[in-house]
Amino acid sequence: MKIGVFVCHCGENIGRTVNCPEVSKACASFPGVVHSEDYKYMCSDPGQNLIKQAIREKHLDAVVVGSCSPHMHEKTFRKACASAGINSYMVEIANLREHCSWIHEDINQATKKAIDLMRFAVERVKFNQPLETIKVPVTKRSLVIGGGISGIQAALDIANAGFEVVLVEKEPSIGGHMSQLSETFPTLDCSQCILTPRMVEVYQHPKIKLLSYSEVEHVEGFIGNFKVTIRRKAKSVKEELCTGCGLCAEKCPIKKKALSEFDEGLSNRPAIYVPFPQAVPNVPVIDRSVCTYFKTGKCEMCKKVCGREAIDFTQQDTFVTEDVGSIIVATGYKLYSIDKKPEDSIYKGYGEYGYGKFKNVINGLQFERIASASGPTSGEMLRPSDKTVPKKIVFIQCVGSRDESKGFSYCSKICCMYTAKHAMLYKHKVHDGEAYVFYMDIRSGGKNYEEFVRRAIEEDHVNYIRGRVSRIYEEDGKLIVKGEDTIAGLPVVIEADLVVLATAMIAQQEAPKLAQTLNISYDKYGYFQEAHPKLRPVETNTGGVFLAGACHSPRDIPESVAMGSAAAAKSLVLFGADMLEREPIIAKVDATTCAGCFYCQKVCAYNAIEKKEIRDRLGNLQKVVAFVNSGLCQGCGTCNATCPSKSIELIGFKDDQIFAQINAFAEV
Amino acid sequence: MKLGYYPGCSLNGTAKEFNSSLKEVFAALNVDLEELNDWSCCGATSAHVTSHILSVALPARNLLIAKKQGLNELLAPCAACYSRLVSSQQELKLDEKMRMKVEDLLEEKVTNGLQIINLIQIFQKIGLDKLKEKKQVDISKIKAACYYGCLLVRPVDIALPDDMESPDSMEAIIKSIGGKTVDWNFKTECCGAAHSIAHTDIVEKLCKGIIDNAQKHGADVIIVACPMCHSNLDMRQLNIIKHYPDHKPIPVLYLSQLVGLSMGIDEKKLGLGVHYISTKPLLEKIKSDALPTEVKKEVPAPPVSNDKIKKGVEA
Amino acid sequence: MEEKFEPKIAAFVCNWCTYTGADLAGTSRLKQEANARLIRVPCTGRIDPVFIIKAFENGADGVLISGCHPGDCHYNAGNFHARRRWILFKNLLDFIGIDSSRLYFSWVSASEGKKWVDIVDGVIDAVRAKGPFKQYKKMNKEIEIPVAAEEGVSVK
Amino acid sequence: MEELIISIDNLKEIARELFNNDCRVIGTTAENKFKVIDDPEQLILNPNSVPTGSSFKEFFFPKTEPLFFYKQNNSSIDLIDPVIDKSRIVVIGAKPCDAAALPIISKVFNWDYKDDLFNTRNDNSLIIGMSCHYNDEFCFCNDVGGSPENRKGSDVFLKPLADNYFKAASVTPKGEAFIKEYQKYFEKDLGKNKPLVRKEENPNHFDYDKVKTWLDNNFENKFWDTAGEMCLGCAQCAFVCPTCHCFDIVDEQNGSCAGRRAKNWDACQFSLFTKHASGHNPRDNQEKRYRQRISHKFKYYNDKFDEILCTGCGRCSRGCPVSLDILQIVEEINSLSQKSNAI
Amino acid sequence: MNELKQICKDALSEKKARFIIGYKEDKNKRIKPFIAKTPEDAEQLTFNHHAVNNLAVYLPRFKNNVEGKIGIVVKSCDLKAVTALIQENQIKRDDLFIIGVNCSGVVLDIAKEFNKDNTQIKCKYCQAKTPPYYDALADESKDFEMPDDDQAELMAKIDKMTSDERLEFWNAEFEKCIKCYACRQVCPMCYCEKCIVEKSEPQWIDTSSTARGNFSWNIIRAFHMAGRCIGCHECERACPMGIPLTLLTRKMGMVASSEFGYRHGMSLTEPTLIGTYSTSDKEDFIK
Repeated sequence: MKIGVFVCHCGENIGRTVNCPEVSKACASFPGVVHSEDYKYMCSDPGQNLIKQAIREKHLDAVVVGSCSPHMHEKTFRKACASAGINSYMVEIANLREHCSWIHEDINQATKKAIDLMRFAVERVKFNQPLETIKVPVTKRSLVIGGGISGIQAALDIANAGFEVVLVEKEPSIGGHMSQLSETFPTLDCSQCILTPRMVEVYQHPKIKLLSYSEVEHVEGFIGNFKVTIRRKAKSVKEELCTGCGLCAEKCPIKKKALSEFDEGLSNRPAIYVPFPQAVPNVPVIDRSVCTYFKTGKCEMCKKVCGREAIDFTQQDTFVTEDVGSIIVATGYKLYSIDKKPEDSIYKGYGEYGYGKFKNVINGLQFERIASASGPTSGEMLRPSDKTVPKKIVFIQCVGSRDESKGFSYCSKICCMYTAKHAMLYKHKVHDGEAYVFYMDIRSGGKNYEEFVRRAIEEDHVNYIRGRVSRIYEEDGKLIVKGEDTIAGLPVVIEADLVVLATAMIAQQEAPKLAQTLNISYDKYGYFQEAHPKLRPVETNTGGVFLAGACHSPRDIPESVAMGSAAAAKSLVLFGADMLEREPIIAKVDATTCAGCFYCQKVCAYNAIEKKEIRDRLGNLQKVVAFVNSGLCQGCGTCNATCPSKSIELIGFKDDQIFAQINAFAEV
Repeated sequence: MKLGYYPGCSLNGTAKEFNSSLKEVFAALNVDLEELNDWSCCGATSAHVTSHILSVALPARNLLIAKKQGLNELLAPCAACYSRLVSSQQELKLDEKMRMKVEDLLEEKVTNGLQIINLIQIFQKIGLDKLKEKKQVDISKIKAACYYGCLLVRPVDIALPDDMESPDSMEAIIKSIGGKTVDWNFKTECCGAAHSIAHTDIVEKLCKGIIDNAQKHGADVIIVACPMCHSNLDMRQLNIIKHYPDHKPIPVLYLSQLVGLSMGIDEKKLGLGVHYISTKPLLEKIKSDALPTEVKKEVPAPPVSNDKIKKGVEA
Repeated sequence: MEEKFEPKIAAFVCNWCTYTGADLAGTSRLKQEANARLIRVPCTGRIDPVFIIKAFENGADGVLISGCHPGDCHYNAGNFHARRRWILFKNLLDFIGIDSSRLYFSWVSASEGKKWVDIVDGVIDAVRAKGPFKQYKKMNKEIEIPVAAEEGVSVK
Repeated sequence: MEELIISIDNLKEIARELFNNDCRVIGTTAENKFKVIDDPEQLILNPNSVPTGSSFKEFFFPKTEPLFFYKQNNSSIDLIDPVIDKSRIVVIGAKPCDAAALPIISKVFNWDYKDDLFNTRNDNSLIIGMSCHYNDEFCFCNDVGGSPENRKGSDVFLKPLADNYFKAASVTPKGEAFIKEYQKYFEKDLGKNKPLVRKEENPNHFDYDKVKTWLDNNFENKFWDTAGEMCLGCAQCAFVCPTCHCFDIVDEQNGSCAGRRAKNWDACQFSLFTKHASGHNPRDNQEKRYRQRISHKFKYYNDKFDEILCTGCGRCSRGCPVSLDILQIVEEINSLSQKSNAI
Repeated sequence: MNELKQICKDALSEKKARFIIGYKEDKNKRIKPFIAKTPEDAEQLTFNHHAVNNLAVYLPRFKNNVEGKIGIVVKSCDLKAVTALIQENQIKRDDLFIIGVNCSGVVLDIAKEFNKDNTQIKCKYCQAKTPPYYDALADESKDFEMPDDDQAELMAKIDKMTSDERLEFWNAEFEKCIKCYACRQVCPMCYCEKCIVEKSEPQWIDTSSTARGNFSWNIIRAFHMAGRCIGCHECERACPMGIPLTLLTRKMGMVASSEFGYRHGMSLTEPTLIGTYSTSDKEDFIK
């Protein structure tokens, strides 16, 4: 191998403390070096020309440049060499400036060190291999999972930029939690009024394919090239025929049997239903678990009344596959179940608050429904047990949130604000009522947020008590709320008519499963993990998969919308080019020596290691070995260090390259 | 069935009737109790607030004795003993450094694998069906308020597997022997145990609250499984009566006593005559032909037995 | 006169944090001793314990390993895997007799140029005080060119 | 020629003198292990002892030795020969099964290429053998042409007598010269010291000729499918064997521009032993490798050099981690050969 | 004894296992590994204090097994190796018919009788006589009081040495090494198709039995066992040069247990030590 060595003075920057001509001379004696020279500014055009000239004249196979940090000019020199016909990965940089001349004073020591650094680079480059940038075609189409406000925003942004979007929503209608809210903080404007136009826009957008009542089943592929299998759950209604007249729901005989999900169980719905009047798409579904026909084989009332013959009891779940280039996950949150026996085994319930036991202990979303004009009480402030107006109401914040003994340590972020809003809405409707709020701290960071809370306290005279509630029990129709006022240092007992718990926002129960489907990571609570907490907040470790909204962490509406737009922007960046270019620094398996222990798979943060069967010509299984999915590998090399037989190597940082450097240490 | 038995100090002192009722009931259920040889303090009294290592080492010593005696299960009827024993066992399992310290102290290797059970668990183990079979006396005429206190269900995760805030395993046992229970709100409210001696006023106030709530929900008797709860609720009623003139006394029984009653075991053997608040009205009610009572406005107050008042005064 | 002993330090550093931190030390002109030679790897997760052995085989008197702080890994968890490996390897070397005065670990972020200088200088001072790694160098004897044989050189 | 005897103390004196003359004296010590003796008092000659764990082959054919060193320059490579130790080697108290190994492996080291490294040491060596009074279930020197009294490979041969005396006789001219050189330590045999009698006879186990014939004809016999089935492929057997002599040649770097080429022990039981660069391995399982081991010892070497590559010392069987017993294997072959004869 | 034979015979005749890897006694009364393929073969199977081998070492040979279950006779210590091999994808649990034996200790020197002075070190601190799981169990145990764990004392002694003394101690031990790789070959966890020491491009560890090559080999072998060694002590038993190899592997096991509370091969569901991490792993040694 013929190696050319170039030593840069960087003006005086290197030259002042490193004797560059001497370094160049020393390098000339290294085995393999056929050309060695020094120059004032290697990165300048004349400097680059020197390199190109030497490559052409001396037929160099590899180049070593002693200059500034590779983080500065590695690309420059690689490009120069490539233009002269050397593969750009046959170039090595020795950091003579940041790691040598700038940090040492003694010229002899610095020169000696510079020679050593050059030797390392020369030895290393002998083992470099020509590599090609990995190019991947991009499918310019996006999948958005979740039709809440965040997903809606992301879908609209991408569609408006001219690219197709597949929007998958597991419920019969898009809209998410925002559609359930009465008013929004800090402006107290009506939630549905601002949301509904967006939902309709999604429905009507020619670039958006809306798949409601559907779930992502399986994902394969990698950035730019995902193949997604989606399960379309049987609605039992032919979507293309239904006009959304609502007659079927009206006539359904089992009006009182099913609890309305939309009203958080505070009202009932029929077996065939649309979740709420403004639903998009306005197509009902049959809840087969309660439908008389599906239970007994008799009834068919809905079918009889439907003039369009849209009811189809035989419908089955179907599967569609979609090719997309990016995936935006916007699956949102759910409220922590504070029932006596929570569904999530990792969390403990708040048995002491009697939720689920006392009808008048409700959660925040239920209060939203009570306060909402479209809710079960048509906006009248009536408590669930006896439909009377509560005269004394207690709000408890941080139910679950910031409580490690219940399994959470994080703050749900929005409860301070919505509790203030709840208290305000209550006071506005029940002027003679008393509202108490038990809080730990008030966290009202945000535009006009603190002012909003002050308004609740000062103008609407909501009583804020700093402290926790120890338990609630019911005596004679009143809820006895026992707590502590930590400022007064006294126990507090309030006989309340209604208690509203600001329960924690938690990740969707299916989040870990979806994360596994998408090969992204999630934290111990089930929230999806971003690629970098500061600099890559909407990206995940898996290229091409982005996050939006409360599936990442508790978020309020403006943040969810901003994140939706950010994720859309990230997708659009991806769609900006036809081919995706990636550094070829990825791991590679030697299948002949791999023993299939799959420790590499265990340490891989990107799920880039797959199993591959090796068969002989007759098709008999020889062995199962590891295989690197080059679309997913990010090139950290942890697998390389973990592999006991070194059957997996990181191209570009192969063992022989690093050993060459270490071996050169003997000459230091 | 053979079972190790760690009575602890209370069952030899203030809670003798707990001890005797328990032995009677288990004899009837064919459970052999083998008392630990040379057992010592469980660490619940002063040790666990003054010396952490002692509070782990003292139970560890007893656990070792049990192991040496070849026992696999150990019954600790006192809730405080139970709590200390399971806590210590857990800590020794998880904290290797502590284990080594304790081993140094005991000059012996600590072994684990012993199952520690409390009164509720042993009944569950025997099987509620078996209790039902043994039932001879109808106790459906009285209503019981099950009081758990703090130690039976704590520390959570390692103690009795029940809801810490709203347990119901005692209710299940009583139901199995045909008893009725009330749904009330003070099952785990503090009885003031830690202040039992020093601040009787606090204890009285707390116990009064517990008793009132039980009575409000129609209870004729409070059932406990902890000597500490018992002494606070039963004995302190004497003073409660003094300070709250309208107080209506209510007998407080150990779960084993009630189970014993249902099995038809002699009242004396069950130690039902040694309560501060007389159990006579209760026993009469069980025997009476009257229909089960709803909450009656005027229940005649059970007279306080004279001998106990004397004792109370002496104490 | 005997020459003053100058230790040779091999430093394995991750590309994203410590190498960049060392760059920052350079950009800030923070002076340091010239005994350390850096070998850049993408991530501390890439560092195989054999690298350390090889460095000693090739005459290192001390080895320094440095990467991103826990939680800051460019590759999410490479440094966590590395840390677990180091705990095991360090204990092994210690048991065999290569104690922590020869092997150093640190977390140096891209912004901790000063910390990097302090660590490098600290390691160099400590190893200088400890003296050359004679025991390991002795092991190389068999594969080194015997002095007595140097005369019979034939050129190929 | 008159018969000579020598006391153990005088043997030690000889050892001391040799040691003082920069000679490598190899003998067995209390650890029952061959080692270079630097203190003659350590020397123990016990005819009743079990053969040492490993043979003394490493002093003639070391586990690793350099062939040359190299140094790389800008455009050339310097090759440097290693220094060969030409000092005299004297082995005291070799059992017949140890001593016999040297002439056997000498044939392979002088077959095509004359191995200087081995020959230099062999030529400069003197082996003092001693008759053996030991045998256990693994010993079978009788069956492979040896015997407890066999003098093959010895230059001087000792027979133990009472009171720590040995009857000494030269076997080769080298031995004769040696005795002459150290004449002063030898005494005339006046018959005072009675010879020590071997307690039991060394039994015979198999008929080598039959075994050889069977091996000649049964390369593909299904016997081989199970013979080495439990073998784990470690090379313990080969490395302790006095006659196994396979080696591997490797280059080893020392720094980036220097290094050495070395000759290291190798063994046919390793899976890589026959692995081709292509990835193909003609002996691709342990059963085939085990067949190779047995065949090399009892057939191929005999075909080529008219020697059995085994002295019956039993070391391989004593140390085998899975208790594979070479004698039992050969005995099985022996009985197979009888069966095939019967047919 | 009959019980084991009966179990194996039944397993083979009822086709619960295709063959059984077990122990038999040879004509010299030595116990050695043996594969019983027929019910008649099972007659030869035996187990006693001399059944030292960890038979799990044979399992990776059958990792692509398709035909039927592989029977294997295991002591509780051997089962840890089986567990570890399952965890490391070298064999499938479904491919195994595990015949556990209650063991009360095995010999150190197979040529001698089992007694207090002839007991494997591992038995001295063995926690379980009965394998934690199995498909069939044969009870072969007898009561035997274990002698003291003298290796632990030696380890404590080494711990107390200065690092230079330790280095000297180990150099003297490693010097004996002849690179026969018996330690590797008998190790059930050393199933790599190409050992790192055989990796020649680049050369990771010198193959020569020089001081340097021996040192590197033994360190890396021990490191590759860290968190993976299940403590069967086969390496030390196989070593023809008598190097106390288990001092190293046991030390690594103790580190895994003290630093991470981890013991390899204890549970099929517990994640492996290497390949996982905890954000709270100790880092007091990192500046």
